[in-house]
Amino acid sequence: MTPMPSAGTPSPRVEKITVMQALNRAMRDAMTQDENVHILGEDVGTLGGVFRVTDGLTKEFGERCFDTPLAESGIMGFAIGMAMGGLRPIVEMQFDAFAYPAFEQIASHVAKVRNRTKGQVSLPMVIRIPYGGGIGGVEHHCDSSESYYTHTPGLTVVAPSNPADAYHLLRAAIASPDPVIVMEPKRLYWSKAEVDLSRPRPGIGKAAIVRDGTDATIVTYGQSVPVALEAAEVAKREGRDLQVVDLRTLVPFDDATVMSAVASTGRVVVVAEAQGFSSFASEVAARVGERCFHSLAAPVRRVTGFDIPYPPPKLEKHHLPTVDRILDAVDSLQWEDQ
Amino acid sequence: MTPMPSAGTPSPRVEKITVMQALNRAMRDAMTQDENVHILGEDVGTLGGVFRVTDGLTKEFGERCFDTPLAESGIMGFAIGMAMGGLRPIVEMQFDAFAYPAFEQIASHVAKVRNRTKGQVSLPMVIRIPYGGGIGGVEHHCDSSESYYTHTPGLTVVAPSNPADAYHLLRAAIASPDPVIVMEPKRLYWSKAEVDLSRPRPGIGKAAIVRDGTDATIVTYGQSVPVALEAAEVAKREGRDLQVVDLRTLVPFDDATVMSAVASTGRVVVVAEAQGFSSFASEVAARVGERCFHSLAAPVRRVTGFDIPYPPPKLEKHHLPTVDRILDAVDSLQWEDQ
Amino acid sequence: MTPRTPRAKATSASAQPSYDTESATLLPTATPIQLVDAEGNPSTAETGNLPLPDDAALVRAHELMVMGRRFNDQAGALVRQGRLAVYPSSHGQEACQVAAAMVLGDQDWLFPTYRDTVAAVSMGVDPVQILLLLAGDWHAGYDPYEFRCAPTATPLATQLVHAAGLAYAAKVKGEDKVVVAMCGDGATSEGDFHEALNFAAVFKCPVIFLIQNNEFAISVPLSRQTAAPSLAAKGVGYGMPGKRVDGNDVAALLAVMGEAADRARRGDGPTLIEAHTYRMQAHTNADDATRYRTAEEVEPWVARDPITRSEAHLRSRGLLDDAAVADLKQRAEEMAAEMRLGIGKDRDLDPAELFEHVFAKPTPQLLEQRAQLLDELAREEATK
Amino acid sequence: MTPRTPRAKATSASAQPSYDTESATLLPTATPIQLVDAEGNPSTAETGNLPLPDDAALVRAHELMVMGRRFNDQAGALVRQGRLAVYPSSHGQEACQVAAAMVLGDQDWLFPTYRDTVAAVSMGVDPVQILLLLAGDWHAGYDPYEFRCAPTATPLATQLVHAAGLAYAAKVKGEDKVVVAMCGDGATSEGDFHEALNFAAVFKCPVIFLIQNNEFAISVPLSRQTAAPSLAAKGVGYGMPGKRVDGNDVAALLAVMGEAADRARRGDGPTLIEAHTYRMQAHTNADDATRYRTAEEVEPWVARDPITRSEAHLRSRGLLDDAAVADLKQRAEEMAAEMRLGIGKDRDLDPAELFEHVFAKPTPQLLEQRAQLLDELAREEATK
Ligand SMILES: Cc1ncc(C[n+]2csc(CCOP(=O)(O)OP(=O)(O)O)c2C)c(N)n1
Ligand SMILES: Cc1ncc(C[n+]2csc(CCOP(=O)(O)OP(=O)(O)O)c2C)c(N)n1
Ligand SMILES: [Mg+2]
Ligand SMILES: [Mg+2]
Repeated sequence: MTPMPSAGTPSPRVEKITVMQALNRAMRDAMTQDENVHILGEDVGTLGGVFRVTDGLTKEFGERCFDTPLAESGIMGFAIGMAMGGLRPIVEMQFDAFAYPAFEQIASHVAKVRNRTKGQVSLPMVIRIPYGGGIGGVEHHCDSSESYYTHTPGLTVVAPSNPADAYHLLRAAIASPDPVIVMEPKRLYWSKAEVDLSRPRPGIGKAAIVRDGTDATIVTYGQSVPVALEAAEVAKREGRDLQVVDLRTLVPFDDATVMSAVASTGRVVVVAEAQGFSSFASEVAARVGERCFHSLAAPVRRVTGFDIPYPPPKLEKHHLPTVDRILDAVDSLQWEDQ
Repeated sequence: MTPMPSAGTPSPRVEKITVMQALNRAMRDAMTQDENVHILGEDVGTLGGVFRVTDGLTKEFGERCFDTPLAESGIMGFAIGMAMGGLRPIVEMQFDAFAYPAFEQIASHVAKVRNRTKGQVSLPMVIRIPYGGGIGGVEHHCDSSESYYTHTPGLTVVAPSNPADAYHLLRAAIASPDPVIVMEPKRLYWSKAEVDLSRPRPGIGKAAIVRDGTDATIVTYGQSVPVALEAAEVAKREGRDLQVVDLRTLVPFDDATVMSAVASTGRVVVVAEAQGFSSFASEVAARVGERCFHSLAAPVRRVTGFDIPYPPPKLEKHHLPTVDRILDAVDSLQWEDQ
Repeated sequence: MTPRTPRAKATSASAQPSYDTESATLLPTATPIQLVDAEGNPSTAETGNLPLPDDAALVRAHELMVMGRRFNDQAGALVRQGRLAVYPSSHGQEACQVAAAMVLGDQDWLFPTYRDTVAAVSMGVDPVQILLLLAGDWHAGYDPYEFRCAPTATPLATQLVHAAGLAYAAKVKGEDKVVVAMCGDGATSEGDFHEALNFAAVFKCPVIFLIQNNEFAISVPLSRQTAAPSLAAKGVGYGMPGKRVDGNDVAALLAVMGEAADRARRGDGPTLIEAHTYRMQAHTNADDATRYRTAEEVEPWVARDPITRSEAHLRSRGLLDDAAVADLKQRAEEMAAEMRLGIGKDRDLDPAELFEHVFAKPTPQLLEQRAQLLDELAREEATK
Repeated sequence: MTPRTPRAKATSASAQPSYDTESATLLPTATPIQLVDAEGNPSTAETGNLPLPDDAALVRAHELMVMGRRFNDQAGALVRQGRLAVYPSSHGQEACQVAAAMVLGDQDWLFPTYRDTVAAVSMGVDPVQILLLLAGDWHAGYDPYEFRCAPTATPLATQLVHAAGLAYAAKVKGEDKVVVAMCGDGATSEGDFHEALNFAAVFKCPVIFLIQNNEFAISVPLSRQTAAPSLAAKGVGYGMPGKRVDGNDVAALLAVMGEAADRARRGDGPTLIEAHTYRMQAHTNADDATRYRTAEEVEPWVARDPITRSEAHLRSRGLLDDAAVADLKQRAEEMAAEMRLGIGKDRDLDPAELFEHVFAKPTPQLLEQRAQLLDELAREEATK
């Protein structure tokens, strides 16, 4: 562990960067260290991606960061072949809903190749998917598609919520011998934090308690984390002390951290943007109910998107989990039984 | 309601048919009544489908039951256009995993067209998907893919477990103004029952209590229903009285029936073949936990497939929910607290 | 409806499609068909033996292009004013879009993409309604049945299959309907492009596939999209004729599209048309084209502008004069004013509508969720 | 590895692929290339100006075909005995499959489908191991790296893209590697076929796409699959040469495939080859071909059998005699005996392995689930 810089004298390594820059840096560092790391996708080259996450990488690494024909199934299948051939491809899907054409390649191959071949063929590849809403995007640009992937055995799924995690989880994803889906919090691409990227972080599979609290636990991930933290801030003023768990990784799920957090408060709200029905949030609620049944003082509540197609920009504010909606859920946790 | 035939003199309408025959009959009857009903898919024509579900329909209706080029996304998109053009297409996907190439058409169009157009364009189409395992099929032929669809807002999803429901749910699906996914219980295609198809059945959205019981409730659907019923039979001999709910429809979910069933027993096991993580079964467990919290005497248990790619034939018996595994789950429902 | 007989069983090895002929005849011409050159004069290039469309059609096309250009400009301005979130301009591609709409009759359908709003407007779609998507009000702002115009498609190439399916429905119902399905050069790489063309050809659907090859898919140039000698050359792989046409020559477009529409109406099946044009502006306002192309690259295409060309042509033939131009300009300004007014107007959006159209009848779950939202809004209102 | 320079920006309208030439040169011959006719004589049909492969190659190909036929027969028998769940026979297609393997060298890779087990066996894959999938033991029974043979693919056309990707990896790593990617006529309709060919052509990947056109996709005849003049004609749409070859003439296949392999090795990119053959048996044993074709339809193809033809040819040229035939038969019987033995043998399958390979390291959840299963099994064992 790097020693903590002493207060008042910020380490020169501490810098203020955005999630986008952190992701970019992760790829750049990985590409510098390992010439087998290649990036492919639509507009990832000269343009640097429609969100500029791959900005400058083609300039620095040439065809190792390359534009493909416009065909997501092709991109995914091509990356599978590249990985079989000894490279470590990073695939960028331009938007969540535009990964759907690649669904067969993901579900029937990416997720299964290691298992089909008894571990003889591994697929070290990364699939980056900008997910979620709140950016005023029109239809097909704001889906929260993580549940399709978390339901598919063989896929590791991470969802960073801040620059440091974005950097480290993407580095870990690139280093993984297995395919990893990185759900990138689109709305947070431009959000900044002070980070020291040289300091290690918990790896894939570790949740983080990002706020301590004793009254109830909010379990969330990705771009819902700041909303949950804000809700906790408001609740504090209203006299309730909320704990916030940032899952960081959806698969494999960190049961240990979540269950001990829940046990400590006995009340739980799960927050996610995706439509709630049959979702990853359902899984969290079901697991908590199954494993912490006797610690629970109230039913697990879910604050998720409604079970509707993602709304048009002018109405999306009604769909997304808000501070108020989270607080309503917290209010409903049967405090009268205390 | 048709009056019940008096005991001993079976009505001439009662007949013993298989699930497959029931599905075939539903399409035949619908095609006879409405010339806009067309069937398309791979090998559905002359061959009658690899499972023979469309047997004889091309002979009877000519090109209204027709073979397409081998391209699932094409089939799905073509059916969308057909529906927009005033037909009522029924799509057969040959096996569960072979519907994945059509995923974008399903998620971005089938599920969304009505909503996108404020109801101005409706898509009365049916997507038939033989799902599930237990038939000794090799990889990609045994997936339980329902959770991908139940998570997608805009899709109605039904899952019959017996010939009568197969007939009536498929008829209802064809009659629906909205797209309906019919998860056909592959393993039960050849299973027979005495039915009177002229007797109405509960429609889409209605669960059925297929066995009464007071000790615990098994919530299940599709090809897990017979396994659950068998488990209940065995439990009976062991002194426990299990209620079995056959959901019949996964979306829209019949909260009323399920929650009142659960309230009556206070103990629940959810059974499904699909891998359990982030699945439809998670939703059922989460909902029950949320809505029946104070009626529950024990945590909701799930008996599902493991979180692994569907196993090879010789090992599938270890993966699928069995009577023993259901009984183990029932045993774990904290009876000591009674 | 004529009853259809079951298809014949495959009878013998000779049931194979005939390999021996055709291939070459399905290939496009070596250069794009052009009837009017960039200066507005009769073309001396490849004409595909096609006659010039009649005067009325050319004048009408010109009018629609001028309106289309004004539509593009106004939509761009609305973006700059923050009234629209985004706009994919078809500036420079108006000839393709106008021709696509003009060859269609009262029964016929158009399947446009996000960039084909000018085609949709040329079909009669209300200019304000079509922008509601981009204004953020709702997804599709118009009734597709009213205008026989499918919602503008965003997921690339998916709409091509729908178009084939709708054409098939028309065919089996015995309706006289032709469908134009539009896509860009980039979209030709998608699997759905392939599947759509194949289905259309196998079932001889009355559909015309119009590729607007504007040389870019966002930042990606055509050379990264395909190594094919032309996009139109893809037709032969489906057994359908491929045509190359100058995408900035509305006369040629009308002629080539018209020929394809006749073919479709005769029951002879689909045609693939590649119109070679250029995306004069960035992909959308959100895009920064300077990152991947220079002003010098764009420059030569200014001189090939479809409207300048058409105006020169019509004037030289006495089909357009200053008065007509002024009148047209006036009408275009009126439309632009309506757009400003329509889009600028505050529209009441009902949050409850989020739950209204997911299914024909809202599910119990959606009713609960709607009640939750309405309750929240009521409480919010109360605390105001 | 040579460092690669960033790709040049698209420079001008002239950066378009050249539309004017090529198309015709990429088209296949009007009839399939044939070097040896059905009677085993030098062909008088289209030869594509290709010379006959050398004697050793022809003899080797014959041997592999005979072994392949025996493999097919034995696998069929194992199905009838209930030892295999299912077997998609390539009886009659042995020439294609053997040629696919034979043009590959020690570095090269094969991407086969479920029907291409004979190709895989010709690559050296153990005949028993390749059947483990169909015996129900595990999904892929052999190590793909050991034999440079990808797992046989079931989801149609998906493997073609993998093949292109692996070829690309070889190219950027500077490895001398050629890849053969196989599919059937039906699979050409899938979007992935299109995307694979396009990627391969754009990136000039050293890959050969071999379509075995056996006229059927389960029950669906080729005429329902495409309206194209030939499947090979699809090549032009990607800018790659398309070749038609008699799929029952192993000499022609070796020549055409060899030429494509040379082209790939030279760095000139992919080739599309359509081998016209016939599926002599049902799709699999589970299929009932009498539902969709008559014995009379199959009949003419018996006379075109690739092995009979090859034997006649080799005998007429003194390259094969009775002794060699008997020796070969003997070796084939030995292989068949090994297959019976290997597949007949009880193999211990470990249920715990279900959890072993989902990830490199089992997740906590999988460890829990494994523990549950092992506990169940232990309790079961205890109550026995
Ligand atoms: C399936 C899918 N993938 C990616 C996108 C994102 N995207 C929108 S437009 C575009 C480029 C399309 O290029 P082209 O087809 O040439 O049409 P143009 O924009 O030039 O009119 C891309 C990649 C999308 N809309 N759909
Ligand atoms: C994506 C997908 N869809 C459907 C199937 C089911 N299926 C297996 S083989 C087959 C026919 C394939 O025909 P063809 O490509 O001609 O190969 P052949 O079997 O004749 O060798 C079908 C439809 C599949 N395996 N994968
Ligand atoms: Mg373009
Ligand atoms: Mg075939």
